Amino acid sequence: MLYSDKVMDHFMNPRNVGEIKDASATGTVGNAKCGDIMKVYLKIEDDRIIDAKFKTFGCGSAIATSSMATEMIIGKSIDEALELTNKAVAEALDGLPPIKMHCSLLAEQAVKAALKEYYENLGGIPDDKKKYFEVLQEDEHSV
Amino acid sequence: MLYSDKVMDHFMNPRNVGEIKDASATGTVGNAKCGDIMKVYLKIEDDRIIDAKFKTFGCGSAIATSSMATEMIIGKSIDEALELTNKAVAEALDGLPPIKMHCSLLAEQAVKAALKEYYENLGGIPDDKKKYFEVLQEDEHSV
Amino acid sequence: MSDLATSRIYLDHAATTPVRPEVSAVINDVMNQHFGNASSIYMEGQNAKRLLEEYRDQTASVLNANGSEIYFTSCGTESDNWAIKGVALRNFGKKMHIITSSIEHHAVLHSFRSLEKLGYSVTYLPVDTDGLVHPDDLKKAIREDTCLVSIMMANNEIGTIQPIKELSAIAKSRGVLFHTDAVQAVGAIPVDVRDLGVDLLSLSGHKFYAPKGVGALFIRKGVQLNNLFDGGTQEYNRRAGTENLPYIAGLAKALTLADHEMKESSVRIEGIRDKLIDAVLASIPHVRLNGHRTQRLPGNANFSFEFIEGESLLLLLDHYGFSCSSGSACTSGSLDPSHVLLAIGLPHEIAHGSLRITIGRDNTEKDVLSIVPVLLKIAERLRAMSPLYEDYLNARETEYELCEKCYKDEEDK
Amino acid sequence: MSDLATSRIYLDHAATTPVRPEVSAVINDVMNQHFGNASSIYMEGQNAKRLLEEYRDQTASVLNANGSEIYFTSCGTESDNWAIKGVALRNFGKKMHIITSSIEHHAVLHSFRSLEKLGYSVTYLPVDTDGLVHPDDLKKAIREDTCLVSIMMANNEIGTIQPIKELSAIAKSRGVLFHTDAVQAVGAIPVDVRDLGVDLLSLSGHKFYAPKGVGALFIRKGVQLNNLFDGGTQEYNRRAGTENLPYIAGLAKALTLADHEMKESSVRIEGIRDKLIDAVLASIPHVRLNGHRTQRLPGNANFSFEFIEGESLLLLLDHYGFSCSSGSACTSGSLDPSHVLLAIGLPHEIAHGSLRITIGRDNTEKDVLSIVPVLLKIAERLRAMSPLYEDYLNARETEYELCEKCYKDEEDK
Ligand SMILES: Cc1ncc(COP(=O)(O)O)c(C=O)c1O
Ligand SMILES: Cc1ncc(COP(=O)(O)O)c(C=O)c1O
Repeated sequence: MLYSDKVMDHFMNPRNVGEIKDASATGTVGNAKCGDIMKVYLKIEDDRIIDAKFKTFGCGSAIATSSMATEMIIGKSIDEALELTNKAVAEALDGLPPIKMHCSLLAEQAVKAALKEYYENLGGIPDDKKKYFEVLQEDEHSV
Repeated sequence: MLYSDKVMDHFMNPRNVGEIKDASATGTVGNAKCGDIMKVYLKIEDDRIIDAKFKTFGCGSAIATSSMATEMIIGKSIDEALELTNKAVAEALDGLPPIKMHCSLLAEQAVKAALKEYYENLGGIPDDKKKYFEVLQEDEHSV
Repeated sequence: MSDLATSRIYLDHAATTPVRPEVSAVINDVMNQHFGNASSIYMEGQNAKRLLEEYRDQTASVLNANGSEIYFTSCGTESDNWAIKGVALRNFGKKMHIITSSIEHHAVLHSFRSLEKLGYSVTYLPVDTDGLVHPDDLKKAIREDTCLVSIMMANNEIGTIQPIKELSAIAKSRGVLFHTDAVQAVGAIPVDVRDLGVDLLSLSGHKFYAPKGVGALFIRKGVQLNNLFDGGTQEYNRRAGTENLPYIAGLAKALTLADHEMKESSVRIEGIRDKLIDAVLASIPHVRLNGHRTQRLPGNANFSFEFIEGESLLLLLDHYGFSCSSGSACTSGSLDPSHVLLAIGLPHEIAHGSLRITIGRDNTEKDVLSIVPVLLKIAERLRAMSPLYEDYLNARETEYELCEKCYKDEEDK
Repeated sequence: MSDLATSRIYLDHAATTPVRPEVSAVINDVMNQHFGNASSIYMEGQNAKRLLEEYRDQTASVLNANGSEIYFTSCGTESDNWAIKGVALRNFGKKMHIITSSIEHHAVLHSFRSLEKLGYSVTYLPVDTDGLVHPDDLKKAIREDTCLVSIMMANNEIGTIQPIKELSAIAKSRGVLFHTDAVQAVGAIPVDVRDLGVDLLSLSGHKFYAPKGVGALFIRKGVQLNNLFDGGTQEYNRRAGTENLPYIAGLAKALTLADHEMKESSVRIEGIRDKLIDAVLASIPHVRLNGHRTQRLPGNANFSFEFIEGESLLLLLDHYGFSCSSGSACTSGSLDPSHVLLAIGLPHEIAHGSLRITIGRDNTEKDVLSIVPVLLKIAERLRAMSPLYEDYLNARETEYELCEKCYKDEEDK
């Protein structure tokens, strides 16, 4: 198979698909040209992610990484969620084919983009957190 | 098969192999480099070829054309033998593969070379016969 | 072990076809009984040689060629590379302009690219929204230093059939050689090299129920081109390599069968295809048919599903037992969607959502049409999780940044 | 119908081998059960892909390579053309000197010739009377602008095995890539790419009981070369064309079997070969053995019969049920005898009278040795009709004119 059983499970039965109407923040990354767009919705209370949902236009691994990434951050504090890496997402899925690694980066970027919006709504990213958002500058295709 | 049944017959059971100790004339053409040498022995009495034999170093069609050519001239007058062409030899063998056509030319040349020696022993080729010997100038590989 | 679980429905005959039992039987016979090297002088070799020439004549007769104009190769890709590089390199330093279309198979396009690197100049002819090359464009493109035009007979993605006869006549009138990649056409529609007026024509066995790994190049008598394989004297000194007699036997057999059955088979397949197209367009919203509506291969249907990405579609179809393909880049490891779909003018996000269904001799109407409700279900499911569909429902314009870099990467390849 | 009439004895295993039953069974299975295109995403395609990678790993492990260093091709000729043209064209305009030996197979030699036409300069290394390339000659030949050395591992006519390890080390020390045509070696003697130290290595299935029409090229990780087949992304983007899975399965199977049986099989075959050589040299006058006496392929025996032309010899052997080959030009349609026999110093008339007997796994000692009395009979018969033998008996020097023209023709090819 192209994908691990874990990837196929998350693709066939994606967790957390949908929108959060009263989301605290959303993040959208990717573009139609390259065939992947991910949108993450976060519901945050007391610095804790109490719910996360996603919508994704993309290939099997894009959907699976969205599903896995949202699952990994639900219930986490923001500080914990900031530690999410694309590598951790890929590992949690028992790996991705090399040409699909950019999908896991996209998932990390989508979460970070939502958290960035959250901080910005609060007045800006604290200096000591800025490093976590450098990934948003990275080109997802150079992974 | 590479060769017609006729060629194979003359190759497997060549007619007139051997030498004529008291030959009236012999002709040798070809060269070792190209892998074909034919030597024809003629016994001529009263302007008639009463016997012909050959020795050939060469491929299957070289042997078969030697066999056929000697068979075709035995009993013929010299004037008749001069009319022998490589085409006639090839046709009598039901054809040769294109890359082997030079073998039939070689057979014609061997006969002509012997007849040339015969004329030269008599003092030279008569003018009206010279055209039959032009073939000796032809490169056997350009056929 | 077998791929053909009873419940699976294979609808990707443009990618490859299964080997017909009659063909695999011939291959097995020849493999076990005639192993001689056709260049050898002894009985085993001469028997192989005789069979080889029989297969060559059989192949030629289907195409209305002479036996001496058919050269067996190892695949369609080899035939294309040989024809294109062979003619171009023959004219190296003399005529270094070559012409093709923008919707060719990669075997053709990438051969042109590699020639560009050697200093050739290339014109890529555009196509219209149906995927057709316009003869006037070819007329304008031909220059004094043009040595070759290569335009495919039928497109592998959208099935559009080009007016080859008209195009080759233009090349001919200007003294330029004309090659056509007929890999998708041969076995599916009539192909007559004299009627088409082409100088070179590529075909590949595995598109008409022979195995993968055998093809042929038609080279009209008198046409000069360099060899791609230098070496022994096989194939009249033009294509070295000990001959693969079993597969050549299989190719000749499969081609002959396809030729005999073509009329009946293509009418049947075309009928199913038209019902499929009508059913899909009628029952699923936001779907378009790609390619020319009538001037197309009998078995080809190509759709774009808006708001959906192709690989996800294929994975779900696979799950439900259907084998199809897509023009989405995600399936091929590149990031840009099919150059064919872009060339006919589709925007990227639409091109990414394309689905190719190609019907073959083993498909029944019932089987093929059973995909329609499944497609509807899948389309609904994927749209429900698509941010593009959400935008559409909210009447918002999609406005994500375009990735210039990955497009450029694709161009640079 | 069958070529293998019970009375025939096939002794031309260097030309090609029959397909082993275990191998044709695997091919048949894969052909009928796994027709999917390995590039496709659905089940049939992914199954094919998985098998493809298994076969690649099997092939690699026999050669002590990594799977990612093995690229499947359509034959030995393709592998040779790809390796040589690929490296040379990669260095076009930069390093344009290339080196080979004078006894290579035509797949190598004619590839070099075609590069000469593009402006490359070529050094053809000489060999000694045993057919060995001397390392010192290679050392002297390497220049600043040398990009490739290609020297075959074992010769197809005379069986001589080159000191590849030593030769490749010289190339390596000078930063030059080293290719070896191991088509005759693989399956017959141990071939370990790491131990040999080569960068590229060609092999062909039909020399070890897989079918004709499948081969492989080993490309050491990191080696850069141009593609020969441009097109799709198959074989890690380096060799386009839909994969011929059944034959690839056959190649992997045949290679694995050959590897397992090699020790036992080569001892047996070598034993028969030595008895054959001794018997021929002892019982027939005016015969010489060509090639190195010990550093040679186990199954290879190559003799020159003075005063006799090779094709006639072969035709008569064929008549008596023996299939062998010759280095005579007459069998190949050219006029000059084998370039290999000339390169080891044989005069033309001797080279024309050569006979190659190559023993395989299906031959018994009794069968092989039964050729000796037949050879004696044939030699006597052909000598009796040879004008060269007559000259010899009469103690005359042969003094027919040499045909400069046909030699030149051969050189010009
Ligand atoms: C040494 C050598 N190289 C290359 C080849 C070419 O292999 P193939 O016939 O598979 O193209 C052969 C045999 O034909 C050979 O013996
Ligand atoms: C139009 C076209 N050309 C060329 C090819 C290449 O053929 P092959 O896979 O036999 O190399 C294909 C199919 O793969 C094709 O559809």
